[in-house]
Amino acid sequence: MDLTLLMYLIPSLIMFGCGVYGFLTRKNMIAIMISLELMLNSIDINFVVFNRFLFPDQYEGMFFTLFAIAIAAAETAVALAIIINVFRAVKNVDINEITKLKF
Amino acid sequence: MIFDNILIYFAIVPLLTLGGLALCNNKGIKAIRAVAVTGASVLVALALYLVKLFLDARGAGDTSEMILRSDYMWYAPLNIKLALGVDGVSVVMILLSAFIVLTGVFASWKINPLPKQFFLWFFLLSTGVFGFFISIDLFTMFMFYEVALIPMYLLIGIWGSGNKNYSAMKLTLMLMGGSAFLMLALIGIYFHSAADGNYTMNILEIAKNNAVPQSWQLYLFPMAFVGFGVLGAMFPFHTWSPDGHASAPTAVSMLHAGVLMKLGGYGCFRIAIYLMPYAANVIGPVFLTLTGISIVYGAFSACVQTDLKYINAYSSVSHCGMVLFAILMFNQTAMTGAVLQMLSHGLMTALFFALIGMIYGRTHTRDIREMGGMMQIMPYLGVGYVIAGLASLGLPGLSGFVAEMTIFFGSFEHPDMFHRVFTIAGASSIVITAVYILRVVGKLLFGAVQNEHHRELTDASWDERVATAVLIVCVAIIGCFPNFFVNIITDSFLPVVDALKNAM
Amino acid sequence: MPLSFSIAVIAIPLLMFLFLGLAGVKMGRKLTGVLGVIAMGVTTVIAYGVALTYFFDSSYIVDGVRKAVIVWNPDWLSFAKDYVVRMGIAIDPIAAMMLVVITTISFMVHLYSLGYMSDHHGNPEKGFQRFYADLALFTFSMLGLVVATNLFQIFVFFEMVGVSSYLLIGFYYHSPAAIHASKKAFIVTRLADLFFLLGIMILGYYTKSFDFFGQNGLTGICDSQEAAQSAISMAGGATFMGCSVMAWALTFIFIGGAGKSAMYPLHIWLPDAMEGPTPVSALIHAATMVVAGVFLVARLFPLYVIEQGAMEIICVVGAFTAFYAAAIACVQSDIKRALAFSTISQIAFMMTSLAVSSANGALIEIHGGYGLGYMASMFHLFTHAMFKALLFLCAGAIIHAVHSNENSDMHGLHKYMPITSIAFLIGCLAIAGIPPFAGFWSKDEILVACYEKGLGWGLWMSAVAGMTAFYMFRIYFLIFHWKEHKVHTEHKPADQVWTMTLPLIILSVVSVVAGFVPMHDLVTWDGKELHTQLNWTVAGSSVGIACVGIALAFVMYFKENALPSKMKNAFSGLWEAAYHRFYMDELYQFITHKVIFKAICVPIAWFDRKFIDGFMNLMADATSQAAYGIRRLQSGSIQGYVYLYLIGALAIAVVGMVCVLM
Amino acid sequence: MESVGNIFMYFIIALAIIVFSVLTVTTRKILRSATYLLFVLFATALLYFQMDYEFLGAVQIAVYAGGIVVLFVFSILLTHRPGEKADALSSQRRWLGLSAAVLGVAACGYALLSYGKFCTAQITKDGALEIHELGKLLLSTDKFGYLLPFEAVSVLLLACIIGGVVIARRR
Amino acid sequence: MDYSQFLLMPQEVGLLLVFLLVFIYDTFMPQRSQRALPVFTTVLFAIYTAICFVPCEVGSAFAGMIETNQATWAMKNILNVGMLIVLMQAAKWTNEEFMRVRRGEFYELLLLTLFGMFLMISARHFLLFVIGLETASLPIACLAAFEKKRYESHEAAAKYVFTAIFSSAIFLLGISFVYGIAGTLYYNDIATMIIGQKSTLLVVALAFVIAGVGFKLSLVPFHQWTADVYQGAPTAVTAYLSVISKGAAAFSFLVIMAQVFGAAYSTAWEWMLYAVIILTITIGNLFAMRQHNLKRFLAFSSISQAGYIMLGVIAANTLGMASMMYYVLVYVFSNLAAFGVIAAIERQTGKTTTDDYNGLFKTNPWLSFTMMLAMFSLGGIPPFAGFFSKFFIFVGACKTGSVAVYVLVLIALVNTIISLYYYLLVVKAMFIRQDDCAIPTLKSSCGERAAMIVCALGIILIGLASCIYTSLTEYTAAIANIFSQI
Repeated sequence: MDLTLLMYLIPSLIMFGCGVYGFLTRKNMIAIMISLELMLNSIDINFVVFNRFLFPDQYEGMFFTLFAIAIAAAETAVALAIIINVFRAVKNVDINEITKLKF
Repeated sequence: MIFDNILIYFAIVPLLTLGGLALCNNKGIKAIRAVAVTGASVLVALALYLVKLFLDARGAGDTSEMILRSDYMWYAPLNIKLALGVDGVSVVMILLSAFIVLTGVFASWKINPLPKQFFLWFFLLSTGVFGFFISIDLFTMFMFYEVALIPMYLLIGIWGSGNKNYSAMKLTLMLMGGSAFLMLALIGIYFHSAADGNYTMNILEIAKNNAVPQSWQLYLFPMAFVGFGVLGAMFPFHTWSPDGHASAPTAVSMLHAGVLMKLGGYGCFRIAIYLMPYAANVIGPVFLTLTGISIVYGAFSACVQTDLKYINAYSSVSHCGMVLFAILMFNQTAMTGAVLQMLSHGLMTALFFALIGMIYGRTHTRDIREMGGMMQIMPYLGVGYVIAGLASLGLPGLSGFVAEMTIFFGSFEHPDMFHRVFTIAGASSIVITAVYILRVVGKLLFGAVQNEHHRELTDASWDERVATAVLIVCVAIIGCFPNFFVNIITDSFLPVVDALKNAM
Repeated sequence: MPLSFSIAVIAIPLLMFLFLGLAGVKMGRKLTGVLGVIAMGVTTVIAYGVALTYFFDSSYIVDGVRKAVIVWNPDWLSFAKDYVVRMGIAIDPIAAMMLVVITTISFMVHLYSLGYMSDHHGNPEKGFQRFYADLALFTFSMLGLVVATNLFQIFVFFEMVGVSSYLLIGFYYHSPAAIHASKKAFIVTRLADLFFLLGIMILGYYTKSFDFFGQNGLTGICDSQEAAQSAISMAGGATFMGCSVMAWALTFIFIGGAGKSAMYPLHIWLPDAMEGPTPVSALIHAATMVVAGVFLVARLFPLYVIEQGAMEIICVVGAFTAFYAAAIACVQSDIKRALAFSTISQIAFMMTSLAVSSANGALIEIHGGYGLGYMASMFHLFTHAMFKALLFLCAGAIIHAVHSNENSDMHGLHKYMPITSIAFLIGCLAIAGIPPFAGFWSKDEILVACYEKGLGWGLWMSAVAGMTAFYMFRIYFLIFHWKEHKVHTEHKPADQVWTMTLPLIILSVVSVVAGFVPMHDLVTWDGKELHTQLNWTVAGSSVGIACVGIALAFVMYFKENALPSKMKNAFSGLWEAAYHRFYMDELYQFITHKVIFKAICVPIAWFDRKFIDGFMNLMADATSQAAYGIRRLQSGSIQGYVYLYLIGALAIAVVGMVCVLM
Repeated sequence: MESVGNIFMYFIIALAIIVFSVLTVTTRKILRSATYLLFVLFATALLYFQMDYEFLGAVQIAVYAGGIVVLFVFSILLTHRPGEKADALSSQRRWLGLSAAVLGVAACGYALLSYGKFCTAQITKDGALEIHELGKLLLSTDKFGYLLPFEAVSVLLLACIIGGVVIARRR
Repeated sequence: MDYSQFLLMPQEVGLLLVFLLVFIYDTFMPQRSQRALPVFTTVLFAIYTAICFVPCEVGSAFAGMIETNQATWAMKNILNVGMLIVLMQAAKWTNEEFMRVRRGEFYELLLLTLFGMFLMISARHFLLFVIGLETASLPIACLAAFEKKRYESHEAAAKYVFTAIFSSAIFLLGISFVYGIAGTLYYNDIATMIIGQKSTLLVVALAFVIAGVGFKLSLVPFHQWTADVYQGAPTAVTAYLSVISKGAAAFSFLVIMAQVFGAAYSTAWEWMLYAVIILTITIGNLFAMRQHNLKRFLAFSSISQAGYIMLGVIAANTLGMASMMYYVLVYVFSNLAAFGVIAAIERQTGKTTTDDYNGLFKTNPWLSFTMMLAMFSLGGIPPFAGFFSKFFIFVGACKTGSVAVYVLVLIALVNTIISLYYYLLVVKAMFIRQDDCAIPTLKSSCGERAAMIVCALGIILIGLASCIYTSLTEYTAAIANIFSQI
């Protein structure tokens, strides 16, 4: 049995799908953030496996992942800071609480 | 140097007036009036001088299509130029505009509140109008066209009466809707203006290149025609006109019906027909039908209105329909008639609106059912109204007659039975016009005084007399000496008619 | 007097109009009136001078033909390089004759109005200056019409006289009846003018010329029979619905004339026009403007002669109108209306006369051309103008005296107003065709012409002539006899002031002698002299019929008796119908109000507001509704946003895939 | 032909990723969710190791597991009472989420599957990158050198630090 | 190792210098001189902006990872000008009491986001682009949350940050697919690799790239954060977000679509963008019609404006590119004029709804006048600059010559009528409606006033002075090669 590229892409894709599902269904903002992490992570996997399987001569995918991890960290930090901030304001992290601005 | 051409001053003088007004104190009504009258008078003088220049040039054997031509590159990447030039039609339209602006200033002598702002917008509008007539570059024409449209919103909105918010919005949106189509048409023309890729916005060059493909013409022509037709109150895009006119202040109604609606007719032949003669030949009958309907329909609608301004607005629909109708006949005589009709309608409607404004200013009603016997109370205005009415129904000696006759006789020259039938239908409007004009005159001016309070009202003041007298004299001059104007106008249509013939 | 003086004939009234119109308000009433009368007097003198010069200076006769003279003819409006409308003055026999008629009557009316218009039921008349200005305008327009060098000019002045007529009928603008009448007059004639316009358009389209008389090497359409023939043939035999286009054009032009000349069924405005001041009725609605239609047909006579179809229509319409109006005139109680119907009837005589004059080519040999009817018509036009103006002015004097138009308010006035009575009697005798009064001569020629067309036409018109005598004398007897006048204590009717009486006397004299004007020498269709002699058979019979009519009137109306009411009861249906003018007004009322206004105008206005405008509003509303409808997309929930984001991205991907696959 | 160990490894990693991803988004306790996330991240790191990207795997563990998850845990503890359980999902919400996820995955999956190269590609050559090579590349200005992104990302991190500080500050 | 390559990106470096100076000032200067920080920053930035107008050296650095050319230079200058206006407007606001502790951070974050945008504009490598994108968006979330006392500020920040991260995830997924196809992240290399590609994967990747950048541009359906964030964020931040961020995103979007995916233009993304543009303009307009809060109103208006900007992208030619840059320039002035007025009024009265503006003309003629200019310019009324920009962008789009684009332009034109309607509503409120309790006469700060004057002059003059557009066309003509794949 050969390990083809596809076999790595499928778990990654499922992970992405889970992230999307989580983002759309969770009420807790932190849980949503966690779902986002799943999505970002799955993309990292994509880059890595593409790099490894298809274009092993250069390391662009790998480096991209490297930077993406840094970016993800920064995003998480900012997002969590804002979540805390919102928590201070509304004493809650329920995403349904922050729907005052609409229409 | 751009200032060498006298034409540019038609745009500069209103702008200078704007500047002068801006410097005026808000409260200094005298100064404001002085500046406004000065600006308007200078425009009239310039317009008269332009007529002289034109006649001299033609007299000296200058047979070029446009005189006083000059080009100044503006947007080089798109080959947009500030191209100036006038032919006979533009000259008379400028003359008309100048007179209407002058009388408009007098008609809004006592405008309240915010006289300064009123005149600011008023002159911005004039800038647009004059700019439109002096330029022969599609882009600048369109720009000035829109400059002329938008002040209407504020002029009606702030100084209007009645359901002014609704009317102002409706008017602005409908006219801008028309110009939306127009803009696309212009862009389309631009990108087919030359076969060799040296696109140009200059009307003369486009017409000379004659490179707009026939298939494109068929799309672009209706857009351009409808775009201008909306402003020309073509059925079924005329509904802004009654509401807009009813709500507008006097001078704005005057300027709008008197000049602005003329931009529509002018644009129709100068841009839509001249540049796309093939499509004009093919699609013309469709629009002819619409304009034919406009004529009769407007007249019939006017018969049952009770608001003076509505009557006039519908009458404008009818008369402006005649302008477009004549233009679509594609022969020199009818087109000349169209321009005469523009002149005539411009002056006469301005006169009408001025008088209605003056009457409304006194009675505070425009409902003819609530008024009567005005002739006894304000004979000057009454006589003025009768004269305007007679001009409108085509009394010989006043402008309406010569215009309509030239149109009918010109239209009848068209050998096609379809056009003939429409000519006859259009001609029948002279009877309907008589019906509604006499109905108004009878109800408003004659008969018993309906409201005893009206007996205390005064007749026209001096500024009002100036405004109306100037217009009446103009109407009479055109009516009595039409050939003077015909000679100026008629040769301007040769290129258009030739283009139409060649495209057949 | 050189013919170029005719420019002054036109110019003086115009200047008077402008002067009185602009400055009249500032001037006194006396001054205005006197100025108007003097100006008109001068005009009259010049007009007579011009006419006499034209008629009696032999230099205008070339080869036995009296040539038309174009005095002045500048371009006025160019439709195209070679398609030009001119405005000018041309003198030819009928123009010269009309100058005389118009200026005479107008002068009389100006003079008369000094007295008549000075007060209104005892109060000073408002708008006295306006009245004179309008009179001047009318006189100018009418003169402009008759001296027209081309058809378009006639049309122009047709409109002008229409407007002046409108202004003068509506002179009492506070009276609803007057406003209504003026409006009606204008609109009905306007409708006719529309046809006139169509006629000119068709004619102009083919001939590319409106000129009657040639000038500068061009030929006019009325220069000669050949010129007319070539004009007609310019249509190249084009036909429309089976008739030649020229026949259509001429018929349309006739309809225009019929509108002004109140031919059935366009006559309805004329009786109502009597709401205007009586001098106006005399001038416009009896003597001058109403014959414009006749004048028009006479002017285009060379063309009509060729297009026999149009001529037949005129003939039928004229004959019918003559009878119809006479029948109505027999029962009217309002003297001005009765006179108005009499006018219609008499104009119809002229029309018929014109139309029959081309009846039979065989008669050319006997009477030297088509021209007997033509000449008779013009002759009658001339004499009728005189005596009908006289009758109207008399009626005006009577009305002024008793303040009523109804003959029931008059009766037995002979005792009080002897001069008026005699003048009226002269007028009646003239119109009834009793020799040697003016009407006899002209009417006799008409009847001869009719008999030439056919016995039936002749008998018909003779009968109408008899009716004319009957109804005129009916009016006369009812006003001046019938029974003693009920004297109002405070006000006794009497002959009026000299300004009003003098015109009556002058016109009476004219009515007596006008028949002796050698019209057949002066006014003929081809400018040649026409040799006629009295046809004693016709003359005798027509006088006889007239006498019978007079006798009948005498029996019925001289002394108060029950005969009229018996007759009325015996023929009550007919009487009612005639009294109500055979319900033509009601028919018009129905068409204008119920059909045009209620069934066309109102629905169109409704359609415009609700449908066209409604559609525009609907677009705005729909946009706004759409905006309201989609507001839920912006739910405020982040997850909602993201959901749409994702779906949107996928949808775009689908769009892309579709494009790639295609 | 892959080695059995590799295949075995693959299945463990794939299973862990799938199972824990699902658990992460379905568990109703937030702290567990964070824990499952940690497992997913570890599994991912394992995958990187399997791909011979040891440095990347290390970074994954250090930054994600060591940094981000800790951050999550801190904020969870800050904002939640212990043992707090989320409400059950409404069916509508679940349906929406599921539909979007499935649609998205289906679209991407179809796209990936339809791209022929992916279905067959295998690792053909040794892809390991020496750490000092990596370091050189990271600071290289040549093609496939990453000096500029390296500097740029430092700016990004600085910005996020400033932002995070200013937001999280109490005043 | 040639570090002199950094000199090929002088604007970025200069910006970082400005940032450093501000940072040092903020950190090390004593408390009492802190109040001068706004002035210091503004002046410093003004000097920097002025220096940037000196034409810079053209070329690409770091082996083609970043490129400076006349177009990017011009675009950055446009953004600098906008930034300067924002700084002028915000000066008074940042001296408010609640801003005292984070005044420095405000400026630092603004400058750093601008740096991110510069990276986006100049990047010719997706990694750099992504870093730029993140730098340009994450700090904005923090900025949005600046007004801690206002609840809306928090909600805005939360909404922004979540949607932004989600969007960047989608974008990265797209990039990963691109990488999977092309095996490289350099723009030029990708471009050569995807010639002739007609795979579904590329289309999906394109869709995700459009979504990711479309999020920054607030294209429908990726726009929904816009209104809430604009409304909730402090007005200065909203102003910044609405023009600078959008301008940078638009330019880089055009570069990516043309240079990277040019080969897929007519096969795929022309039509994808086509649909997006129609949706964007229409939905933006429809929503804007119903808004009463002016900031929210401008949010939707800016969405529909973004649709017009995208016409310059779909044109995919140098003329369209120049028109787009010109549009952005005009949009900077117009929108900032509007936000300047809103900010000035909000700062002193806290009022932001249309109804509050009733009768404003009576009490504050100059504010109303500026606002009216802004509205007319946004609505595309001549002789104001907005008319010219609209016209040019339509011309640019129509230059493609395809009938479909003409139809698109027609739809856009019809939409201008709707947009005119709601712009006129604002004008109506100020000029036509009367209100007894209208906003009292206000005194704007020097900075606000200067900003408004600059904006008003810009609105009036930019259209009339043809040299700006002319030089923009020259700049874009110089980089015509990026359209070589179209």
